[in-house]
Amino acid sequence: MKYYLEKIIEKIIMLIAFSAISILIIITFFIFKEGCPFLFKNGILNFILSPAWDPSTKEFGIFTMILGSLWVTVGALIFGVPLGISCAIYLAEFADKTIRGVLKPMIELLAGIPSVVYGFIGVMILAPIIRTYLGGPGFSILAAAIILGIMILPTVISISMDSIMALPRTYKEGSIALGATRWQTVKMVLLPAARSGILAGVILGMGRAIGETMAVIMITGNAIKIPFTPLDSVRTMTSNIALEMGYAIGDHRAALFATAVMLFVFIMILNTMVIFVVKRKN
Amino acid sequence: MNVRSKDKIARFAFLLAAMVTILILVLIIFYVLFNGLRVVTFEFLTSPIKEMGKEGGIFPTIISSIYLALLSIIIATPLAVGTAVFLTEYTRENVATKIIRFGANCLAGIPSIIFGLFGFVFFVIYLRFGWSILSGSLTLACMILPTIIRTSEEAIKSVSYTYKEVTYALGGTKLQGIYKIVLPKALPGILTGIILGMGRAIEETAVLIFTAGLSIHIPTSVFSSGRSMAVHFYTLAREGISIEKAFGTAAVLVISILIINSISYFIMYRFMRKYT
Amino acid sequence: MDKQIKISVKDLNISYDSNRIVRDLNIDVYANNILTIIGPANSGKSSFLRAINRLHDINPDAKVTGTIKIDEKDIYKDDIRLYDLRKMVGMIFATPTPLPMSIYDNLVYGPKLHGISNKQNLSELVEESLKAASLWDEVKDRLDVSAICLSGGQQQRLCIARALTVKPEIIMFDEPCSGLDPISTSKVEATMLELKKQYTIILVTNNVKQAARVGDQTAFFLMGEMVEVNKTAVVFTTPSDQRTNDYITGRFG
Amino acid sequence: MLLLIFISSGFLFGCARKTQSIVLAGSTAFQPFAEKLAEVYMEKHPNVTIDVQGGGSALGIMTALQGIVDIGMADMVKLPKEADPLTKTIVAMDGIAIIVNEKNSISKLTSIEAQKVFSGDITDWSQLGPKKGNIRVISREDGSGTRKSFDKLVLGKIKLTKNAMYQDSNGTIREAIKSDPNSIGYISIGFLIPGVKPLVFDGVAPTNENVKKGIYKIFRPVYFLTNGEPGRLAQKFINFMLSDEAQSIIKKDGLISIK
Repeated sequence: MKYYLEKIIEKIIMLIAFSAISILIIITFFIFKEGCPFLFKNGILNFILSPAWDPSTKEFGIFTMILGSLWVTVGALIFGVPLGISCAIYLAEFADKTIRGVLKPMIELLAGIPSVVYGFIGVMILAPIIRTYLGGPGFSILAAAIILGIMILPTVISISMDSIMALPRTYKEGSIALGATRWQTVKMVLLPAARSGILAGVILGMGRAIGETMAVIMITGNAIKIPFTPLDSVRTMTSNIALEMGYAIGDHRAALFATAVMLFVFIMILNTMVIFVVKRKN
Repeated sequence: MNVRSKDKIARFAFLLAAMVTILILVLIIFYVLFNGLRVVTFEFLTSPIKEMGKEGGIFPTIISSIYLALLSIIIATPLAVGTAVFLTEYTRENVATKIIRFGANCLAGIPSIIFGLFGFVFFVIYLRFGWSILSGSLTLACMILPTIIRTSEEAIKSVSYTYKEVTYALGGTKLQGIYKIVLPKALPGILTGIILGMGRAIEETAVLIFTAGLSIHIPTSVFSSGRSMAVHFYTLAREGISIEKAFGTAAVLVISILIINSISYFIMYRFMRKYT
Repeated sequence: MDKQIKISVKDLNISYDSNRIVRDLNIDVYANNILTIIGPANSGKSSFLRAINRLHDINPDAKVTGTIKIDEKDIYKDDIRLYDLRKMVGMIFATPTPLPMSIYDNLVYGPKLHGISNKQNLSELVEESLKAASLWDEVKDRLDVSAICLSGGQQQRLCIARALTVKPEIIMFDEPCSGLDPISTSKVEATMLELKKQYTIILVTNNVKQAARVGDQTAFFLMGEMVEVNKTAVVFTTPSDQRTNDYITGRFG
Repeated sequence: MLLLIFISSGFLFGCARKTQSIVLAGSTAFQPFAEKLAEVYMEKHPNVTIDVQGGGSALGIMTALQGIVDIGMADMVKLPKEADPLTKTIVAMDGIAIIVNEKNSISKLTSIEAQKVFSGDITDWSQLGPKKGNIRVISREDGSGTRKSFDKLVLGKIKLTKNAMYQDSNGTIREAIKSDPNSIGYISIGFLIPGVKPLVFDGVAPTNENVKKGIYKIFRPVYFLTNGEPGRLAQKFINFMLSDEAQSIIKKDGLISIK
């Protein structure tokens, strides 16, 4: 009898996996179904390369927003990833159990704070500081990078920390037995071994930074022009979609979905680049 | 610079990084609680919304948030962990698994507004659920699926192969290997994924406006619309109705998340003691 | 000692996606005897063991042909249930593999897999198998301690005890003492000699002296082929093949 | 699929809508007001439940057209051609005030000056008054009712300046202007709070009374849209919206009643 139950449960797992995967496929199909007709009608190239976006005069070009997304995402990674990974290393290797027990739930708390709260903090505190001390409108790439960097910290920290802590103790003992210092052990043994976990953390964190809408809308100023300095205001692809989706009809709505398709491609490129860079490193 | 001092510098750098993160964390929490707690009274927690949120409390939104968070986790977790087990245990590393994993990564980056619209078109209209807790939870579940799948997969992969081999050598089946030793040992990683997923589900606004709706009443059934705390904060703050009440809602949200996280860690450590 | 055959192997071939690891192996393993298998690294010793409890099935690239009969039943043909086969054939790995649980949980893990849940039976099984593995006196009053804090030798004997809890008929040791100190090694060897009375034992070892001390029969494997098999005394005094002699006297390998 | 099993289980413990009910959806700006009036209406008619959702004017139009909702809400001066087949009822009006940071000494603006500022011809405060510093225009996002009305009534054919910044709700624009002394923008009159200073436009102060008197030009109607003749329940609610009691609540909350 036990083996029939076994077979049934394995079929159920298969069913679960396929239904979950089919949901992912349905969503992807939904995005492409709404966005692609517009792309084919207007041509992908001039949609991507023309900087003019003015729905009222049917001008749909998202070049400025692609740059905006790139700047903001890279900025968020510069702020979030090194800070996140080093904090994860500290918690996994250097902090003792009680500190870790207290800090981990608190850090994950950051993931639960509504992004609108981050947006407000950005508008009320961060933007004025940037405006007074660094000049420019205050609503800028820098503000978005800092806020998004903070928002992806919990994702990067918890996932990297778990992958470091999940390593078998023998890895660490082996290295220490050779007289390596804690830092050498981390650098030469633990980080390379936990690389796939840390990579997953970075990719999910990057996904979160790209996908963030509410906070970004409030603190980037959403100007539709090509950004030259980190202090310029900029509009990312995600904020463009979120900003205008409530009011978009017909072509305007299709253009926004086309932006979502481009975003999907943009994320795919970024993911492959990150995986490629990490694979080439060792 | 000899090895000893390099080690000291590195150790100091990591400590500094952790301190900066903690400082930011404390500042944000302090900012939210400082602005919010002034408004939070027992009456604020228990009375219904009045005057568009200018007066009255946020009790209905607390209930809606609990419904939405729990239901989305209950739907997403089995789907995600099942998929993670399937991808790591029952398929060999082939093109299909790579595409699925890659797709999950990309979907984790899709903005929530798109999930909101997907939920609106698919659950609210196509499946005729209307603006309801059910549409909201199903859409949230779809949104946090990629995160939980990825974290569970990493956790399962990190369980060393010898435990499975021992189980097989003792005559145990593949499935017994999974639920008797692999999943329990991978639980911390899976729980992290669930908490991150729940965190994202609780703080979500754009998705819920299009799917769970904005009703200020306590949801009587899965089919009644409900406004979550985050959505309430969103409307109060952005429509400029009342900043104080908005931050009051945010304070309650932050405290409830801290409680949920700590409880789930407490349960996990008690469960894990049996396994270390 | 009557020479009743427990396992008979007829022209067994094992290959991992096209490179052949074990070639045309024919051997009989006698019940209640210790067959020791010696030979240099990757001469197919461990792969042979894994063929007996069909652990190769997990690895899709592995291909096993030929027949292995246990008590006259062909384990790859007749409808032997895979899990009953593995229950019957216990296996101890080179490095001790305690599960990350308490000693007690390690030992009840096997029986629970097979549906035994009565508290009384389980504690009897635990005590009985620990005594058989001569570990009982050292751990009897700290059964809830985590298995990972035991010493290497104790951990290996715990693994032996754990294999015994599922009542196997055959126990296979895959270089069990490679990581152990001499005292622990002698304890493990003593346990094996004790177990010989009820179980059939196959011991793969690269420690030639251990084979001489413990083995009833000894087989010499080289590059995937069995060079010769005979009584241990014969193999160590008058080996029929020059290569065996070179290996035993340590001139190569 | 497994998903459907979950969904059907949802049916079990979810009871269908008990009483008669109508659903509204649309303009995020007017949603809170509509919700409050729905509460008042439900107190008077306990057996009716009114569900007020947001999602934006375009969603209001689309859902009304497809009959998903009983009443769609849109707050644009000129409704897009897609909305032509819908029957329109104006239930309230909302004035738009041009606002600056309260420390800004400017207190009035002519329509010509406003056009020049918002189109980028005038770029420095010194061209309008004693204060110096470049002007930072903050506008509502494209498509929002407030933006469309402002463009039509103030800018007319002129395009908005290229380096305008955008915020997507009254609350956030107000917050942005409160914190940036050089900024200028516009919000509903109902949302004015001490932190920002409304400007006199062509000599007329932006107050609801002046809009009612017809001397303040920048305002937009709030439409209730129904697909053909509204249902019996929907019509009763619309009549309630046009009643004196509802209009007085609208007036009290900062919008302009149509009575």
